[in-house]
Formats: sequence, structure tokens, C-alpha cells
Amino acid sequence: MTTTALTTTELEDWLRRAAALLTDHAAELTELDAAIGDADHGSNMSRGFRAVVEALDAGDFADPAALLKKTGMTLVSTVGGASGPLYGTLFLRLAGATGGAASLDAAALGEALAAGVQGVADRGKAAPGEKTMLDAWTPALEAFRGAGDDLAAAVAAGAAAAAQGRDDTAPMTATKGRASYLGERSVGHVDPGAASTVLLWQALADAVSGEAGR
Amino acid sequence: MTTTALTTTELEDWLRRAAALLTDHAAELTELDAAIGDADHGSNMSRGFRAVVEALDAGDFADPAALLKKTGMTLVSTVGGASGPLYGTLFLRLAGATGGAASLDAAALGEALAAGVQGVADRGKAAPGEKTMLDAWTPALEAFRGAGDDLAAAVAAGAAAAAQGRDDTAPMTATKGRASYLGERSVGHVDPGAASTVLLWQALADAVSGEAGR
Amino acid sequence: MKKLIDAVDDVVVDALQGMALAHPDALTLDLEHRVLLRAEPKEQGRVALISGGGSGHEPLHGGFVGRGMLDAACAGEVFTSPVPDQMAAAIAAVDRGAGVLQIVKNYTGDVMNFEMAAELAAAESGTEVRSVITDDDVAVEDSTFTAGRRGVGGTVLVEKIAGAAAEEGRDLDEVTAIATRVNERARSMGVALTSVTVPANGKPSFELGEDEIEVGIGIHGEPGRHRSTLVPAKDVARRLLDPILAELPGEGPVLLFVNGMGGTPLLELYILAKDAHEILAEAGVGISRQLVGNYITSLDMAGASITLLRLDEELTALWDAPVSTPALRRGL
Amino acid sequence: MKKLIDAVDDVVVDALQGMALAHPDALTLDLEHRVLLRAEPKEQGRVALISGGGSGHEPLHGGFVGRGMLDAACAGEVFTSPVPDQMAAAIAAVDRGAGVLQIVKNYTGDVMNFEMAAELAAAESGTEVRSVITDDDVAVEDSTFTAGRRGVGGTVLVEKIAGAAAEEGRDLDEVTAIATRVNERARSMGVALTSVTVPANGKPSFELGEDEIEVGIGIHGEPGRHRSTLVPAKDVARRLLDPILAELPGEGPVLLFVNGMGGTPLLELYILAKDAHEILAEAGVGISRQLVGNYITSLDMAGASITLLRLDEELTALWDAPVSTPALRRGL
Ligand SMILES: Nc1ncnc2c1ncn2[C@@H]1O[C@H](COP(=O)(O)OP(=O)(O)O)[C@@H](O)[C@H]1O
Ligand SMILES: Nc1ncnc2c1ncn2[C@@H]1O[C@H](COP(=O)(O)OP(=O)(O)O)[C@@H](O)[C@H]1O
Ligand SMILES: [Mg+2]
Ligand SMILES: [Mg+2]
Ligand SMILES: [Mg+2]
Ligand SMILES: [Mg+2]
Repeated sequence: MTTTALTTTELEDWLRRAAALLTDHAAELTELDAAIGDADHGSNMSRGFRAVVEALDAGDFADPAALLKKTGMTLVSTVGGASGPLYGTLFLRLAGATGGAASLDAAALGEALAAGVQGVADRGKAAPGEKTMLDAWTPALEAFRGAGDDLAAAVAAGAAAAAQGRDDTAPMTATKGRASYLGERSVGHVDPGAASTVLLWQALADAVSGEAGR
Repeated sequence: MTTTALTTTELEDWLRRAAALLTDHAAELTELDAAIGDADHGSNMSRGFRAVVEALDAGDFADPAALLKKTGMTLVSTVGGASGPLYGTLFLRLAGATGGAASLDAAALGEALAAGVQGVADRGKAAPGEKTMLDAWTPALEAFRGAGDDLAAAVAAGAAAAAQGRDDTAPMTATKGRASYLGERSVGHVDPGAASTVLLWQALADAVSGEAGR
Repeated sequence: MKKLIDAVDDVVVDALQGMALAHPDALTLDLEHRVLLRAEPKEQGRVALISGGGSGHEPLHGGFVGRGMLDAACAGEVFTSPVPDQMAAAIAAVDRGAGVLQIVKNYTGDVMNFEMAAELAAAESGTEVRSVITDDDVAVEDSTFTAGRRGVGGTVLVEKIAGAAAEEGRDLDEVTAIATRVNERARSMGVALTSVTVPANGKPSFELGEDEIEVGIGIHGEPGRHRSTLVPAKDVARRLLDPILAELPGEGPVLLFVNGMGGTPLLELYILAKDAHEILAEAGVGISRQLVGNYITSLDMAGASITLLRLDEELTALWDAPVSTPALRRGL
Repeated sequence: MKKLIDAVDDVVVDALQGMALAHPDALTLDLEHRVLLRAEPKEQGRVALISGGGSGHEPLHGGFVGRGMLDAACAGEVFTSPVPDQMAAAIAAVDRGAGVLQIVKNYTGDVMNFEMAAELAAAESGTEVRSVITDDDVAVEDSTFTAGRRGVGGTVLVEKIAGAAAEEGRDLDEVTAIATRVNERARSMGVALTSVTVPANGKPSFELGEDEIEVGIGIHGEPGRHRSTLVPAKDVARRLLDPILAELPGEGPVLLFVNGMGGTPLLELYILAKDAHEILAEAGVGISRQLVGNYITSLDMAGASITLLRLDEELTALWDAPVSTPALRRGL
């Protein structure tokens, strides 16, 4: 059973899968952050998405915009640090871009993601190549939009590109965020925010393809 | 060349020999103090007697009383801690007991030492058996006074008794000074003040017997 | 990890409660939002000042809430920026109709979270919120290739001096301008003798050998400019003061701030202060005001930082103004 | 040994100079005698207070010299009592014709050196000198078989409260009686998480394993009542408060003093303060005044002590009186 458009049901599925993946990989993300940051990205992300799941459990959402807005607000209110405002802004912009639509097809999701990624860039005053989560989001967005109308294929392309983008952060020198204090010494390490971005794409791909066992 | 009475010359010799011995054994005394006190008895005593030697170098003393008073004052002013007032009082009482005598024979030195040891007991509000320097001074004084008129023999007897008294502090439980906080755990260690007392007696014996090489 | 704590997850909340309990006349705790507020709010019509950041730098910021300094402080998790909701709650609580100034240390997370708080406040209540970002740490050299200099010791001086300006009744423009001027005229650098141990992590954030020091560290266990063997305090002072003096703007006397990192006793801070006096005298720099003690710390790290602030007449007068907070008190 | 010092032999003199340089408005240093004096001497006809002891407990005692507290502080070598000449110099400097009270922590060396100073002063100048010996440490159990309880945290409270009484113009009998009463109504106990390292010794005075604490320690690295495994802060607080409460005389509310040993950050002290509040509430003991911070330390030792003082109306009023010293300031 693959999906051609995302309603609140699929979106909720996505976020719950994301929460599970982030919790499973929390130690890994923190390890990455310990190398070039302050060793908290895993706990920040799992704390935030645990709160998102609680909000989903409690809430009843009229449309994708309401659900995505709640997600963004929850992340902003519970994560803190750099990733809270960045992921929070991403979801708030997704919400804003969907208008009152009841479901998002590949084109609408592409529009929304573009707004979200722009939000990350605005909020972080960052550009690709600075060894941040943008280095996963930017190629993922491009691949998604270039893959055509098939939602599942587009999401799969996006997830693959995100993973490639994450790996490509390793040789970069950080010039944004905490890792930038390390200068040259940041080379050789993968950016933790890029790694958590890949997990979000993976969860989305799983949700769209109806992959079992979240 | 043995001495039958102490003039300022022999007293000065005694104190310079004592300073040398205390400096040579400073680490040892501090080691003893580390076990049941605060690891400073060696540095306290060598600091004090270094200052005494400086005072001897600078001064010109009319009689034993003047020299012994200067020694006591110097110790009080430079040692600090418990041993400063105790050794300082000892020498001040020695000075007081000699009156204006130009030299001290065995009987006069016995009188003076009795006053000095009483001074230690008064100042420290202590009695023999409490694991302090008094446990070396008290038997040494008794042996000295019991040995008769021969100064060299009396001092030798005093030195031997001091050493025995020092060794006898090992099985005692301290009830005065810093070691008393250890209670039972002070058993098995020699008292550092008793050990420095033995060095003073040794220096006196060397000075009286004209032992070479201080 | 050896710490006097009850549970790793409760460190921040327990300490906040302890702080409020220990200073009942000075502080009120909004436990839900983890915001410490003045027990006696400022009068109407005065500019309010808030600050905040990750916990672990005590007494910063909660210890500086009180007359003549901050109106509220928002406490994040240990070394993690607070979230905008906390600042929004603080802003709502302290707004006296004359606007609110946020004092923010320059770390990406702090800057973004305070920025979102300001947007929230503007949207929801119309309170005018300004921010001053402190970035006085000269250890971060290439600030064009980094997130910029970090905010460290200068932050304390900004809070004191801008706090005095607000207390005097100056308007939001003026208070903001003064805070900005203090930050521009302040330069700092720190040294670590031991690493910090974050409670949630349980082990030292970096390793230093028995005869090693790390020069130019941040206040979250960030690495420094270089590692060196242990040297006498006077050489340490020189290694902190040389880069500070190289970048200190202006002319005239300075405020000397010798700050402990949390694990270094006052005895050593005073020795460092004496050395700093000698070095500044050699450099021909006059010292007209001073602060020596543990004011912006890094958990249990042994080490110190030095901050110089180039004073002028106005800043000096505001520094001297009465202040009454748990950690800094004078004239009240 | 990692410390910010220049030379092991100069630690005390360098720190004293740094302290005087850092607080030029408050302190004057008599370098020859290692005595810190008020920059502005007390007026004629008032009782003067001096204290002192081994160094390594900063801010005690020098940090408490100033209006409303001490008139002078005599600094010995690290952990070694000062000599009588120092106290004699201090007495001569601070005597304002109404007598001098010496506040002395109960250690054999301190007691004897202060006693000799009093004898000297009486013989040479006729100044009337009294002494109050503080002995508030309940960790020393069998005080008949020891040199008696040690003077620890209660000393700070004696200095503050007796200082206020002297400032008010009470006579030597009254000031002495008040100091005595504070000491009698104060009880303390401390815990070490790490050993202290004396500069001249260069190595830790005792060894504690990574999960061990020593309960009932003194402030010179003296051993404690017992060694235990690391426990939560609340259990630590209980182990300090139980013996204190068992020996605390009187009825009614207390002053709670949570003190850091020098290497423990404020974050942890506030957690301990919160735990102490909870335990005292359970025990039905009211807290009416508090002091939390590093006031009587033991070099770089990590750890803390708790002191309770059973207040009465007079002691409370004197505690509340204005004070202006480098380390404690309120109302001035
Ligand atoms: N200015 C920025 N723009 C975009 N992403 C950023 C920026 N600064 C940091 N990040 C991302 O945030 C991640 C760190 O998040 P996290 O560890 O949770 O926050 P903090 O750095 O405050 O501890 C980095 O790995 C990076 O991907
Ligand atoms: N009350 C006392 N009476 C006699 N001798 C004492 C007393 N207290 C301590 N001593 C002696 O002083 C010695 C310790 O001297 P020292 O280490 O220099 O001083 P402190 O104990 O102040 O560090 C002890 O070994 C003991 O012999
Ligand atoms: Mg991080
Ligand atoms: Mg000793
Ligand atoms: Mg962080
Ligand atoms: Mg000693």
C-alpha cells in the first residue's frame, strides 16, 4: 500500500516513525555531537520528538497545517539549543505553505518543503557548504522535486540524497554553529544535524511506502 | 674537650647544631606529622631554627638569659602552629630561670630545664601520656636530673631517655593536638614533636661533648 | 563523576528551587517556565532586562536578578539554550510598559531562541523587545569563519551596567545603546586547568594531563586556542591578557574582572589578580574598577578567565550604582 | 598539583597582595605582619574585632574585614596558625580604646598563638584583649578525649554577628557575650568529595576513591567520622544535619548556612540547600535566615559543610545589620 498524497493520518505516521528512529539513534547522534559540538544533539532531538508524540496523542487535527504547526511549536518549546528553532521553523513553514489543504501530493509537498528548508536557512543565516543540516536538506529537496509526480519515488530520491548530503559533510570545515569553533579540526566528522535530517527522511519514506514495524 | 658548664658560646653551639639537625631531618618530621597531623612539623621547625641562626649571627648576647630569650622570641615569632608557642615558651622559661648567671652547670641547667618543661605543660595544658612532645621532655628531664653533677653524663642520659620517650609515644592514643582527632587511629605512629625533642637533646649532647662536624 | 546532586535529570530544577529558597527576599521562581524573577517587581514605566542561557554557569544568570541588574533569568538545561516559551513568559512577567532588553550570549542556539521569543512577544503582546548579543571572547580568532566570538565574562558587566541604566529610568534606546557599548568595549579570555563534567554525560568533556592546561577555552568545555604545559600564574595571566590587550578598543583606565570557573578557590584568583595588576602596570593600563570571584562559571571546571572593560565616565558611574542581587550587592 | 600560583613559598603573600589590590577601597595590607586592615578604621571608642588563622580558607578571614564585621585579619602560612607578633600588630592597629576581641578557631596552635598575643598586648600596651574560641564542628565526637571540637562554619557567623554588635557601640563584655552565644548556638559538619592539596606538599592530603566521600572532615584535610560511598545530595544533607540537630541547643528558627569547600560549584550548593530545606521541614525546624556560598573553604577541596545557628531576636537583628566587606555585603 503506497500513498499518493499525505493526509493528517500519514503525517502523523511519519512523525511517530521519526520519533522512534530518533530515539533509537539518540546515542549515535550525541556521539557525533560530542566530536564537534557539545554532546547533546541526540537528547535534544529525542526529547523534542517525545513531546511531539505526546501532542499527537492528545490532539485532534483538522488539517495538515494544524498538525504541522503543532509539531513545529512543540519542537520550538522543548528542544532548545540550535536544533530546536531550526527544526521548529522548518515545521512551522511547512504548515504555513500547506494553506488549508486536506492532503499534500508530491507537488504540494515539494512546495511546502521548499518553504521549510528556506526557513532553516533564514533562521540559521546559513547556506549549503557550511557543514550543517542544510547540507542534507538542500540536496534532498532538489532530488525530491526533480523526481516527478510519484510521491513514493520522490521521497525515496529525497532520502537517498539526504544520506549522500550527510556523508558529504564529513570533509567540510564547519563555519556555522558550535562546530565552527573547531575550525580545521571539524574536518573528518559528520554533522549531527545532517544525520538527524536523514532520519526524518527515512521515516517519511517508511510512512509513504507503508513499511511495517515502526 | 668536654664542657662542665654552658656559657653563651656553648649554648650558641647547641642551637646551631640543633638547626642543622632539624633541617637535615625536616622531611622525616613532616612525614611523621603527615601520618597523624597536617604534614608541616618539619617545615615549621626548620623555618624557626633557621631564624634562630640568623638571630645568633646578628646578635651579641650578654649572658645565657639574653641568648635564650632571643631564641624563644624568635621561635614564637616564626614557627606558628602548635610547636611555635610550645618551643618558644620552653626557651623563654629557660631564660627566665637562669637569672643573670654567666654560665649554667648541671644543677643550674636542671633547674632551668624543669622550668622550661613546666612551661610546655602549662602552655599546652598537657600532661605526659597524651602523645605529645612532653612524653619526650619529661623522661629526659628526670634522667638528666637523676644523673648527678657531670654535665656530659647528664646530657647523655637525658638524650637517651628522650629517645626512649619518643619511641614510647607510638602505642599511645593522642588526646592533645591535631592527632587527637584521629582517636584510636593515632596508635602505631610516633609523635612528631617528641621526635623533634630528641633532635634538640642530641644537639645538646653533641655540643657538650664537643662532637666534631656540626 | 562526583557531584552533590540528587538525580541527573533534576539538576536544573533542583538548583533553581534551592536558589529561590535560599533568597526568598530577592527571588521568585516561575517553576513551570524555569524563570527566576525579582521578588519585588520593578516599578511601572521602566525598561526591563532579561537574560538566560544554559545552566551550569551559576551565579550567572539567576544570581544577577535583582534591583540594579536583571528583572528575570531563564534557565535552560545544563549548557543548552532555554526555549522561546521561557523568554516569552519572562517578557510577559517583567514588561512595565517601557520595553524589554534581552541580553544574549553569542551562541547559535541562544541567539535563535531569544530571537524567536522576541518575535513571539511582538506578535502576541506588542511588547517592544530588543536584544544585545554579547561576544567578548577573543579566543575565537577568525570570527568571519565561525559563529563569531562567544559571549563570556563581558556578559556579567553588560548585565550590571545596563541594569543600572534601566533602574535610573533611561529609555529602551538608551539602555540598548549602553549595553551595546559595554559589549563593544569588553574583551575576555579563559584558561582551564581541568575539564568540566556535564552531569548527563558523567565523564569529563575533554582530557587534560596532570601538567597540561588549555588556554582559550569557552564556558561549555569548548576547546581552546592551544594546549600548554602548566606554567606559573603570571604566565597564565600574560597569555590571557596579551590577546585581550591586542583587541581592546579605546583608551584610558579599565575594569579588571578576574573570574573563577567554579573549581578554583579564591586564593588562586587573588594571586592571578595580583599578576594581572603587575602586567597591566607594565603595559601602562590603569585599573579603576575591579571584580574578583566566581561569577560566570563552567560547572566544576578548575580555571579562570580575565575580562577587561574599557571604562568611560558614564560606564563607571553606572558600574558604581547600587545593586542588590544574590551574587552582587553594593549600596543596598 | 595544578594550581594558579607563582611560587609555593609565596602563595600567602601573593594572595594577600592580590586581595588588597582587588579591594583598595575596603582593605589595607600590613605586608610585614601579613595583616589585612580596614581601609577606613573604625571610630574611636568602639570595640575592635580581630581574627585570623592559617591561610587556605578564603574568603575567611581577610574577606570579612570591613564595616560591620572584622577590623583586622591575620594570615598564617597555609593551614598554619599565625604567630603572636601578627596579632599584636593587629591589636595595636585596631585598638580604639574600648578593647579588642579575638575570634579564634579551636585548634591547639591557633589557641596558643592568640593567647600569647593577648599576653603580649596586656604587657606592652595595656589594651584589654578578650578571646572567643569557636568550636562548632560536631564531627569531633569525644571532645573530652581530644583537643575539643574544631572551629568551622560557625566562625563566619560569630564574626558577622559580633561585628555588628561592636559596630553598634556595645562594650567589650557585651560583644564577648554575644560572640560566645553565637558559638554556643551554632553546630556544623562537613563532607569532602575530594581531598585538599596543600601547595607546599604538592599531593592530595588523603586519598578518596572515585565513588567515595569522607563525612565529617575538618577544613585542613583532617579525617572525618567515616568514609562512605557516594550518595545523593539529599542523603549527604541528612548525614550532616542529623548529628547537627542532635546537638543543636535551644528552640525556634535557625539560620541555615550551606558552605562550599572551594572546589564545589554554586549549582551543587543550591541543590544541597534545597535538600536541607526539605529535611529541616520534615524535622519541624523553621529557617528564618540563610547564607549559601563559599565562605570558609579548604583550598581546592570539593565538598560542603552545613551550619545551623539557633537564632533569637537579638542575634537576628544583628545578623540583619548592614555589613560591607569584600565577601559579605548588605545594606552598605
Ligand atoms: N546556523 C545554523 N544553520 C543551520 N544549522 C545549524 C546552524 N547551527 C547549528 N546547526 C545545526 O544544529 C546542529 C546542532 O544541534 P544541537 O546539538 O541540538 O544544538 P546545539 O549546537 O545548540 O547544542 C548542528 O549539527 C547543525 O546541523
Ligand atoms: N597541647 C599540647 N601540648 C604539648 N604538645 C603539643 C600539644 N599539641 C601539640 N603538641 C605537639 O606539637 C606537635 C605538632 O607541632 P606542629 O605540627 O608544628 O604544629 P600543628 O599541630 O599546629 O601543625 C605535636 O607532635 C605535639 O608534640
Ligand atoms: Mg549540541
Ligand atoms: Mg603539624
Ligand atoms: Mg547544546
Ligand atoms: Mg599546622
